[in-house]
Amino acid sequence: MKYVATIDDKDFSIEIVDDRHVRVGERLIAVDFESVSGQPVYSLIFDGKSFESFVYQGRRRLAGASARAAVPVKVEDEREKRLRAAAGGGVAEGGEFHLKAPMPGLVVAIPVSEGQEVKKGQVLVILESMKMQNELKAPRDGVVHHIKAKAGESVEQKQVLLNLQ
Amino acid sequence: MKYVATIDDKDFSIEIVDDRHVRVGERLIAVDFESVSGQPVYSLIFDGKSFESFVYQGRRRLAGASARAAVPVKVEDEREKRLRAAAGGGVAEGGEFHLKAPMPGLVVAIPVSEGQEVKKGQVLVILESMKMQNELKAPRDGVVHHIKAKAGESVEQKQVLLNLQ
Amino acid sequence: MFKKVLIANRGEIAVRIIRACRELGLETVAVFSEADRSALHVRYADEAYLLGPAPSRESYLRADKILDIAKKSGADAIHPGYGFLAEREDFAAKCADLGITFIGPKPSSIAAMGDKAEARATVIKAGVPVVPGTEDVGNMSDDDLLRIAPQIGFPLLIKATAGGGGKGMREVRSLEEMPTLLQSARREAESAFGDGNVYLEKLVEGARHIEFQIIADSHGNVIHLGERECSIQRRHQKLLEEAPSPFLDDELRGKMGSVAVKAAQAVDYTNAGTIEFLVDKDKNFYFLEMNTRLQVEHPVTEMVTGVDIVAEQLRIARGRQLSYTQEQVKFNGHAIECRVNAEDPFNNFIPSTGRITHSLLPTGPGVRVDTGVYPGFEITPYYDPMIAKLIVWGETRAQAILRMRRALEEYRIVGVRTNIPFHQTLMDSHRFMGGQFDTRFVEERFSMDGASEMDLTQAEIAAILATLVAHKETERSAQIVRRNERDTSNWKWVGRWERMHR
Amino acid sequence: MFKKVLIANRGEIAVRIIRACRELGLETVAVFSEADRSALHVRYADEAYLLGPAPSRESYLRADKILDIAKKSGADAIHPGYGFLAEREDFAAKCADLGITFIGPKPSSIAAMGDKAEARATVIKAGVPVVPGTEDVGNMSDDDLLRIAPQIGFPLLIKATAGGGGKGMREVRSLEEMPTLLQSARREAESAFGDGNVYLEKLVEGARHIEFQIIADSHGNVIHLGERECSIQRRHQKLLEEAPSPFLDDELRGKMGSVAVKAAQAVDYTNAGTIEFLVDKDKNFYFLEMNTRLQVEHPVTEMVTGVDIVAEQLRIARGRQLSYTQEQVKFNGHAIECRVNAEDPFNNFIPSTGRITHSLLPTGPGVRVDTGVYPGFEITPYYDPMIAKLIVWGETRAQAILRMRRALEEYRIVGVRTNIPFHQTLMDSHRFMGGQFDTRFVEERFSMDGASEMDLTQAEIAAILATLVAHKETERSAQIVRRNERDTSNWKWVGRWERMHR
Repeated sequence: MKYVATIDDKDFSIEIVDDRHVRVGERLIAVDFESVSGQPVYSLIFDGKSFESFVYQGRRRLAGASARAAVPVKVEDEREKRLRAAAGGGVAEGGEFHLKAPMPGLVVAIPVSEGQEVKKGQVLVILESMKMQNELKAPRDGVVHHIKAKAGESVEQKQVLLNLQ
Repeated sequence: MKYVATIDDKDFSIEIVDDRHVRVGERLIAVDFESVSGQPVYSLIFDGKSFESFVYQGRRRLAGASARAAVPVKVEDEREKRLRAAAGGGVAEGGEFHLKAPMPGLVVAIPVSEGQEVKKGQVLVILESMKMQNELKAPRDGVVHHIKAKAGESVEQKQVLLNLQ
Repeated sequence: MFKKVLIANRGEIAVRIIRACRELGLETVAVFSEADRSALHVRYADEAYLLGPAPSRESYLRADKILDIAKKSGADAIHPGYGFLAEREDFAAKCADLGITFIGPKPSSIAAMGDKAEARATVIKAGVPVVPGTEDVGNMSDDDLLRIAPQIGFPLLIKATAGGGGKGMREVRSLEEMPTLLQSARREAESAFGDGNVYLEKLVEGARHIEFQIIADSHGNVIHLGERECSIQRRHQKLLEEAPSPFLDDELRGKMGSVAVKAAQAVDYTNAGTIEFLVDKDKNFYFLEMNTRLQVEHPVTEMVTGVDIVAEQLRIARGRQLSYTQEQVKFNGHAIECRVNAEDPFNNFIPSTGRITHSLLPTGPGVRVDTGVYPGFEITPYYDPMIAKLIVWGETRAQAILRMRRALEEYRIVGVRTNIPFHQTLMDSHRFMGGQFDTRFVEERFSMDGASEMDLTQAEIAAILATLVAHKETERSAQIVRRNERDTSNWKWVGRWERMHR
Repeated sequence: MFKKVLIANRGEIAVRIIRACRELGLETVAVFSEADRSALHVRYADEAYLLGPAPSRESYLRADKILDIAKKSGADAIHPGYGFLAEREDFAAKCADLGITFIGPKPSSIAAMGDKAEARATVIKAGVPVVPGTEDVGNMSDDDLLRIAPQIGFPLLIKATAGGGGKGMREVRSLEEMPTLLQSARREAESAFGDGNVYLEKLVEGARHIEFQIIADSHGNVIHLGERECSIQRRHQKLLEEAPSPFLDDELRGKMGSVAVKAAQAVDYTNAGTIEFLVDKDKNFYFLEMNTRLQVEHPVTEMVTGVDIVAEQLRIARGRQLSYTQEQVKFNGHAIECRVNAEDPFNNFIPSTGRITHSLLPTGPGVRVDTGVYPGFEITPYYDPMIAKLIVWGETRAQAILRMRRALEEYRIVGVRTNIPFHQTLMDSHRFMGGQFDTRFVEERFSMDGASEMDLTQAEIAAILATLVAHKETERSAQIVRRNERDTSNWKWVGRWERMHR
């Protein structure tokens, strides 16, 4: 299985050969890789060096955490990466945006209304979580299309709060 | 479901009525009982008091551990208890005993041979585990019938080491 | 003399108080919300009672229910911890009415220090220096404030009279922007405290936040346990505290300490409390406010003095004399506390929730962890994101920093994101190591950008490791991740950090 | 000056050493057996190399492989920890040959103290009092020993010349039983050390085991860090240690300390070491042996002196002078260590193996846990049953005991049985609280029988809880437990506790 791992815009082509070997570019490398205590924590011994890693909640962004620091790494299989590249590198500029709650919380206020024109940086929703108020701002100019939540409502993570056209 | 719990030879008849109620003797008692973090650890709030308990490796001897101390408790369902009582309180005196390894380990020596008569308290097997040598002694007089392990052999927990008739 | 203590709090501080009670042979009563049935304070307490649904206003803020539980369980004392009901004079007064010992100061002391304007006036009378600002405060109108502002000089701060910490606080750089900021500060104060009154204070630039721990008994003895350096903050929230402050010498410590004692005496204070000061770069110091309760960061003081502050609180509340005189308090070595918050330092510190699936606590020499969470516990969005305090002691500040680095490396919390990488980056910062920072340091001179910088070999290893994990996870779940899942990250996030100031 | 340290050990002590190295900026190399791939020392070290199969003789005792790994990894120093290769002069000598710094004393010092008879002779020359016994030892025959025995007087001890701790040790009450005991002692010594030589020593009755921590640099400076009380033992295995000893006063401490320093100087000692003494009820003290390595119980000394002994070992090995003079060593408060072993105190302390399914570490003020295990880790039968050390500090001994009680209550280890209930019972023992005990206390005057005694209400609650658990487990597993499963418990178990004496 071939993957592309990306760190800070640097791509690494990595092939999983078998349980004990990976190929990075042209080089075949021996690795000792095991899950720790059956949990989503992994230990890698590579060329004698001991590293540990874990996954954040099934999201695609992984932290390859050595003993020293956490590093965000994006991993995609090659096919996936090609598909995404063909689609133009993500969501198109003029498309519809779905503002999702990045965490569970309480909607404190939605200081915009449907049909309203908004500027980039304008506050669309104020969401309270862990006793902190977080302002969700518009990433570009647009028109508020459909508000799907209301003040006082508790929302789940990833729940769509409103659409922007 | 009715159970008999035994602590130091004292029996308690306890009926599980539903998730929130048990009956002890005649009294119906409200309990708040939950497993902690999906592991074999249980929390009981009973009359405001907070207790915790856990099970040892699927064995029948349970530790009802309050915050203060661990207490061995034996729990049997009523039917089981009646059956055992009818059978005369366990293994009969004259029957065959299976000496099992109470833990994984290395057999250091078996200072008896098949057909040998042994006295109560005589060492049958020396088992090394965790750098300690443990002597397994005969619980009564008898004859060594069948030796199923040999010195130098690694044995699993509960593996039968020898029989005594 | 009380025998059974109800702890009107949750999380690490509830656990901390239970520990002190147990070591003194006092029985403990926990209270909990529906979200906290499996919380550590419930597991550790002798007794535990349900308060209500998860939101604080339906559980930990329900003074009436808490007092009912105290009566029902026979608890004859209540420790409020910090936050929630800790600085509510009405709650302290109700306890007294019911014959329950409130483990804290008298209601009148809470009241005197709770109104920031009154507190200023009181300590000024006692000869304690305060930040220049609107001295004569009552219900000043916007017109009054706009008129006085130029006399104080810009930059200045609008602060809520009833407030603590960041709530209702606004920084004003010019007269022009002041009307808008006044309006939003009043609105925020009104919604947070039911009191829209505000006052003005000169903004001390390049200031350090240094506070003194006070303990006072009911026999008139008041001493201080030295200072804590709390300048490492982000949006008025403390992130790291240390004792002693690398900025103070013995002379200034003595001077500020005796002023702190004076401030406490001015409100006839008993039990543990904290006097917060701003110290400018010329070592002028100004009274900021008094926190009339146990402080989050009390452990750094415990580590350098050997005094168990919570045990001392309990003894004081039982009518005992202080266990120490000022002369008996000796400072030994250096302590640092990192607040471990469930938030993502690589993504603008947004809060993170979820179940902790794996955790390893750093331990060993000189390391202490105060926490209320454990593997299997679920971090909910209802409460403060602080899930642990990591405290280390070293013979010197340098040794404490090295030990903190080691402890941060060891600490594993999997399942929620934490600000541990922030603290790691901070420990590597030359300015922090040199003790060269003020309260603006984190926001203005500190960046996480370099935190994940690595050479190509390191990056390659990280890539291999992450790929192996991804491969294993894919094999395990056999579940295709939707490609659009990341689109929220295209949104720009600004977090307004406005939890209780500690 | 070395930069990379190989730790030739496993478990909590390997983790402890890695911590010290990291705090000093030294790189670390772990070695591990096949059973320890996921062990904490492997997870925490910078590098990790496989040694071989699980049994110690195929892994942690393979000096050759360890030295190969040192060369391969570029490690220029080796810390042996305790046990395994720690007191093998040949290993220390080989390190020197290869230009690798052995973090410990010179091979000649290990040899001089390793042969117990030679050690006695050496320290006697230096004027150190020893227990009366066979002074002139070489290869004494049984006949010689039987002849001398009555002169020494009964009861006496047969001890292995090459031995440490319990191995090859027999207590003799009369001349009649001596021939049989000599034979079994020689056999045991032969199999353990490859040397069947034994000698005799008077059995000091009612004795306390008190040891002094020594540190010595290569510049001729030798100091002691005070004593540790180690009389709480079971079958010659220490179970609990404390500092200071409740039995010593300052005068005796000073006297014994300077004798300990003299004993270390007699073998030209460097690095950390421990002089073990027996102290009789009249406060006469006798040299017992010297442990030429780091001791399991070193943390109690660290807690009361503030000295990081492992860091000091590393500094000494790098050729530095001691960081302290004797006068700079100050004793503060009281520390207790409980050894947490995987064994069943309710079932004659038989070892317990299995996977740790749930664990909560006690934390908070004054508590330190040194451990090599974590939830998910499997306790195998291959190594020592000690899985953690729980250490507490208090201002006084009474406070330390109360804190230890609290910490023991908090400590949860599910999946294997531990001796925590033993320690809890001990903490409640009046004799222990009063400091009234000798090395026979646990075996002769202490019982677990009362440990689970409870009134009817408590028993009823325990019964309800256990029944609810049994019901839940039955529902969950839907698995019928065979009725005969318990029959091994009808067998009588006697454990001979003969791991390394520490």
